[in-house]
Amino acid sequence: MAKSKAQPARIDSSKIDGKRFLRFYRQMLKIRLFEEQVNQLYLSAKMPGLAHLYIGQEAVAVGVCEALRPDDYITSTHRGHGHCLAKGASVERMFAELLGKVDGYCRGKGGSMHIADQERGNLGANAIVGGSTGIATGAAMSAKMRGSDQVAVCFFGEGALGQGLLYECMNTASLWKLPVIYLCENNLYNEYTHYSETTAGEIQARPEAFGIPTESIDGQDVELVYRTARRLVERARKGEGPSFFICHTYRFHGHHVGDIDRSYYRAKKEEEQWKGGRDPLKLLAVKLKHLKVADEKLLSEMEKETRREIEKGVEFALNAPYPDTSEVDQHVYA
Amino acid sequence: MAKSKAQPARIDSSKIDGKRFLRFYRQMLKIRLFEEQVNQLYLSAKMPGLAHLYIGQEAVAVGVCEALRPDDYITSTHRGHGHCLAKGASVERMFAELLGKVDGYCRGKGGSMHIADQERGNLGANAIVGGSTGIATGAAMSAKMRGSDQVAVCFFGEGALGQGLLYECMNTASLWKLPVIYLCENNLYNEYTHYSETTAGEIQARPEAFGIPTESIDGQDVELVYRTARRLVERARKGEGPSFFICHTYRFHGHHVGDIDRSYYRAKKEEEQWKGGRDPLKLLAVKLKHLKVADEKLLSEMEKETRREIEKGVEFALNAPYPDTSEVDQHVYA
Amino acid sequence: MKAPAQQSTAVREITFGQAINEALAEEMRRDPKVFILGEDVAEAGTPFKVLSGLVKEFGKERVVDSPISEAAITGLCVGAAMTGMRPVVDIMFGDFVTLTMDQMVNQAAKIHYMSGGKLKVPMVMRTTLGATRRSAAQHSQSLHAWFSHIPGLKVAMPSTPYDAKGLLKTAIRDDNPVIFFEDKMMYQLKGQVPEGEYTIPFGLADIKRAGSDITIVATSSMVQVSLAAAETLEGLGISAEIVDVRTTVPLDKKTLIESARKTSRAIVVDEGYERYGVTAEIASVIAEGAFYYLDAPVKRIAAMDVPVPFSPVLEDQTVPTPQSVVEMAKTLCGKV
Amino acid sequence: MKAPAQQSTAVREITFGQAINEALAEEMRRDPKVFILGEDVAEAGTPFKVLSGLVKEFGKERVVDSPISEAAITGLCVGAAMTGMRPVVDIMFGDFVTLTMDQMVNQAAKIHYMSGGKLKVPMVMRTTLGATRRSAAQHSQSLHAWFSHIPGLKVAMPSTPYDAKGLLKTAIRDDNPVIFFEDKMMYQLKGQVPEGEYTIPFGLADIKRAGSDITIVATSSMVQVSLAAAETLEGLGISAEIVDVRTTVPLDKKTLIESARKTSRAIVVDEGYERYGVTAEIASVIAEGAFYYLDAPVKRIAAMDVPVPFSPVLEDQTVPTPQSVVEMAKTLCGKV
Ligand SMILES: Cc1ncc(C[n+]2csc(CCOP(=O)(O)OP(=O)(O)O)c2C)c(N)n1
Ligand SMILES: Cc1ncc(C[n+]2csc(CCOP(=O)(O)OP(=O)(O)O)c2C)c(N)n1
Ligand SMILES: [Mg+2]
Ligand SMILES: [Mg+2]
Repeated sequence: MAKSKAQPARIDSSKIDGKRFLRFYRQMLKIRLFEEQVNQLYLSAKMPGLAHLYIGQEAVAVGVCEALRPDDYITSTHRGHGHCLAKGASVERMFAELLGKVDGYCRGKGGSMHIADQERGNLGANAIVGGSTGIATGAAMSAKMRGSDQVAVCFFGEGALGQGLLYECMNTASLWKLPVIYLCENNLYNEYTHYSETTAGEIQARPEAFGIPTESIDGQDVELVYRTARRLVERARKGEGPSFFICHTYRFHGHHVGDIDRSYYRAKKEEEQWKGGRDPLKLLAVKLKHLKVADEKLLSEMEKETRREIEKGVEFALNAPYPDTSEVDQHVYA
Repeated sequence: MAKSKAQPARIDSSKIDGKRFLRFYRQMLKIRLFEEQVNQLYLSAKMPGLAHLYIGQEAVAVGVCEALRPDDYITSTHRGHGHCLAKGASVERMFAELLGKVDGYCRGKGGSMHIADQERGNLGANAIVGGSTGIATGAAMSAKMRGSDQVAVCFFGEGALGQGLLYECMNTASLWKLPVIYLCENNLYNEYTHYSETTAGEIQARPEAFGIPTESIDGQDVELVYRTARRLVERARKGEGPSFFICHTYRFHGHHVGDIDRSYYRAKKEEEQWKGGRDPLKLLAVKLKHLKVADEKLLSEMEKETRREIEKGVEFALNAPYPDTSEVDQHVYA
Repeated sequence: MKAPAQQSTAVREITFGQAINEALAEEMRRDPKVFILGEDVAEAGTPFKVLSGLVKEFGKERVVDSPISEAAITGLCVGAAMTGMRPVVDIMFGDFVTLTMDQMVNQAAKIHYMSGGKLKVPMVMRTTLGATRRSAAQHSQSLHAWFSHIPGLKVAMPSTPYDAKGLLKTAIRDDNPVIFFEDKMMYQLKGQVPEGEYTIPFGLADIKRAGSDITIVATSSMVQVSLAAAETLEGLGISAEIVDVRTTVPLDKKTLIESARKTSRAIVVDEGYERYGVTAEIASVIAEGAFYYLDAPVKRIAAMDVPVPFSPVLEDQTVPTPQSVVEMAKTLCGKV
Repeated sequence: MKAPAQQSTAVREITFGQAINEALAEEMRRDPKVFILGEDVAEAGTPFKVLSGLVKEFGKERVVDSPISEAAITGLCVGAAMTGMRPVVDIMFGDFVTLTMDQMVNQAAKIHYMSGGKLKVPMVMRTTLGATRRSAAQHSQSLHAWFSHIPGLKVAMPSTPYDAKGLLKTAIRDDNPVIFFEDKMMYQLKGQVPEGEYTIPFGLADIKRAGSDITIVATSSMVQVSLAAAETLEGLGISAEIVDVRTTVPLDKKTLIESARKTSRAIVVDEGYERYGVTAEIASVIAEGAFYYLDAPVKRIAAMDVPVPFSPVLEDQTVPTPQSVVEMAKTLCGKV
């Protein structure tokens, strides 16, 4: 069992080619701009309800999903747009879902917290904290039973460490060597409470107690996330069982779009420090230039393109029709 | 944090006086004979329903409860008669409860799996595996809030390690330094399944991951159980927080009184080995004689006395009246 | 009794428990995607011995012993069902469904709808109900009303070995989450069951006995209680029609209402707690649908609204009995 | 409106949320045993801001922020209640009660009975219900029917700021586990509330508006919906009596039945799912109790039996509205 308590992930010297790095950037940028647009939709009162922005955490979703095959499974959370896009979802259909339109991934029935995209192995976001740990573990069990070599990644925030279901699932996954990766994005906060007030002991000791190898790394470094994910995915695919993967990260915005006054639970200065020196997108841009994979011009072209994609997506969604009212009692039963 | 992974418990050289040893013996004997009588009641079809016998595990309940004050709390399980007696319950009222009589601890409403004895701090047995972990932790929280220095002991079998609630509770107890001791009696079986088939990793690593100091000892040695319990109780009483206490033990009988053919899940030979060399009562008798606290004569006198107490108890219960049928809808609401 | 969808010829007398076992075995043979997950389901064949022998035929990979983790095993089945399997999760006592409600209700029941019809969850939860086993308050409940309340779930409640086999096979083939309630006191009940393949469609009530004076609608073992009552009533000159709903969801309102319209009197019998229970829904469906035909209010007989007591003298009072059904029917028919 | 048990003089207009806050503050001042446990209840004062300021007055020892562990915090409150405290557990969205069912139903509800009356569990679970907040299927449910089904639990469903304060104070003083449902869409609703001490007894329905043509029995915010409907109906010459049950357990059957006997027509309105929901029990109580007085079947209006959809055009269809109540009342009164 490969324990790695708090040590940096093992260095993986295999080369990552330039194209892959550019993909990282494009995908992370897409999430960033998508989420900024979501915030705009909220501020302009065009979006029903609320949404939980993924801005600041982009390297996690992208680093992990780039290490997956299209037919691998993921499950996601209330803060799920990033995972969904990283697994390959279309911007148009996502915006349409957020606006409750029939062209959305769920025909407008799911909304921000329930986007599922079966063709790309996305088994759905989940508005119950920890609620998808059973689903991801079950998908892994199913993959094993069917003899496919699919892997399941279960994304959750550190708040889900409070849910007993996670421990029940880790126990079974470890016993039965299921190909599941528990991916804990520790962004420091459970809603409006610092995780240190809700989390006793050491996080990584928890999965390790169930015999599950655990990695704990900087989640702002997409390359490190990707390399680590690749190793864990490989492991799972080979039938060596589950792993637990902690990415240390930060959400730059509020818990949800309406969470504007945050000073009572976290300092402005802390936010500025993360946004300044720990922005995964900026860090990657520096690296791309350093590696000479991209120059300023290429980056700004990518940004322009992505912005167009996002604008086109919103446009599409704004113009899309609502579901017919007769759909209300369709899809209750299959 | 005092970790003690798999090491023998710290040696406690403080003297235990002879009287205390004799009490251990008397209490353990009482449980043994009580349970044998319960089996008889079942075999002679005098007891409604089933019961889960504690025979073989007596040193755990007695060692722990002897380290408690009368106002300290315990919660118990489906295999709860031993805990209840060790905490001071009367044989008469227990038998009466098992027979569904009005003089029972619960007026016949609870039965074997729900005996509670408020005056002695027994908050009740529980027929939901792991179901009382919240109650015990809450009692500890209450003690802390009320500024009493009471301690709560939560008894459960190793099967309860499968219940997520336990992990949620350990997390809060550790965070808030609650005076609760999680007492895991590992008797090797969850019903008809060996615990190694249901339990991944190392048991003691689980509480330790939540920052909870853990002891793991031979549960057949009542002195060792007592000494360890005293230390953990002391710790809790002083406000130093929760602990986890694993006692390795064995149930000599079936999962319940009707579980006669056990060969498909455990070997006769294993049973014989435990009954022969690891019977807590026999082990204590040897020690008593070795320490010259008792001789054969005293032991057999104690046995005779205890037998009388048990017989008197059954007699009482058999003659006791059933509750009046009008009680059926009383006590639904306080 | 209505003819089953598909009939086979050889009929033997087997127990309710054997019928369940047979349905599972047949479905597991037919479809390699079907598997069983639960506590002590393999060698032990559950504490009720209902699954005896299955592990021998299908192996430990398809009859899987689990840790004591009701929430997780339910969740695992949801995930497995979403990804191509057809799991049957075994929840030993119906009282333990309390631990699975989030997975069943917030997940399994809603996934098809929330995904706009793309994902589906073809799973079965088998669990038990029923009191008088002297098992006290945490091992005797009948909590089917909760599941019946939740859109997206289906709920089956067989009353005979024949129905048990046919309904369970339908449950396993259904593309939705189905909760299948077995009265633990019925496992030894014997009845005629065809050897081979047949299924019973959901949403079809079954008139277990025709009658003209009063309609008695019942679920699960309360159908047996009502049939016993009907015998007695016949001796008193009251002809009772016994309608078995078989599935509370979907509910065959038409058959219930027609029967009540015909007899002009109705009693609903169920072993869940009475208050806000299954009898309330069925009684109000009948009261509305047969309003202009009823000669008396629809009456409900259910478990007493108390936690199930241990003491036999108390417990026996809490459940409907043939006698209580007879008394109520006599009153309604003006024969007191 | 019936006079409250104890009346104080100064009356102001405050919101439903403020009334809840005030009740908690008054009870915490009165009784040091009362404390609050929940997620983000302290500085954040919950996402609905209902508890704002309480931590300032009572400190973090009595307004306790917890991990995201609904089962554990409920269990802790059960244990604390059994040992001398009077906890109030905060379950943010009513959908999350799925995680607490074992602790509430197998433990809290049964402990008093199982112990033969010796132990008791004086705790309150405050949680929310109600849709149309565009929060989709896992944040919009109204699951009060489940708790109402379980003997040993009481269930309060206030419909106004005045009732919220008075009923919550009663809940906290009750020696039993009480589930207190607050419609999250009502937190901003304003109403007259006395400044000081008063309580409202459980099990007493309140006639929120007297009428003679039809009885409309409602719960929680559906009382407001029904009052709005009554305004419209008045314009149509239909005089509706609005009966607020206030507590589904205990249920004031007498008041409901009397009203229905008087008007001879009844509608029951509730925001839970319709099937096997609260409207079924109340309708069948009325159908039975007023059988010989009713001119039409008792009708039910509840949430549509679908998981709550996100899209506003769909969601708005799933809940009862003043318009749907008006239409039903017109039909029943023969004014279509
Ligand atoms: C079971 C459950 N309890 C409470 C909530 C309310 N809630 C939504 S998000 C959240 C905090 C989650 O924190 P974390 O898991 O760290 O995810 P993050 O928001 O930081 O991405 C809470 C308490 C919920 N959705 N589900
Ligand atoms: C939540 C729950 N699931 C299942 C059961 C059925 N059951 C009763 S005892 C038991 C095994 C318990 O094993 P363990 O905790 O080791 O206690 P032991 O019987 O060995 O004392 C099981 C599965 C139950 N009572 N509660
Ligand atoms: Mg977080
Ligand atoms: Mg055990």
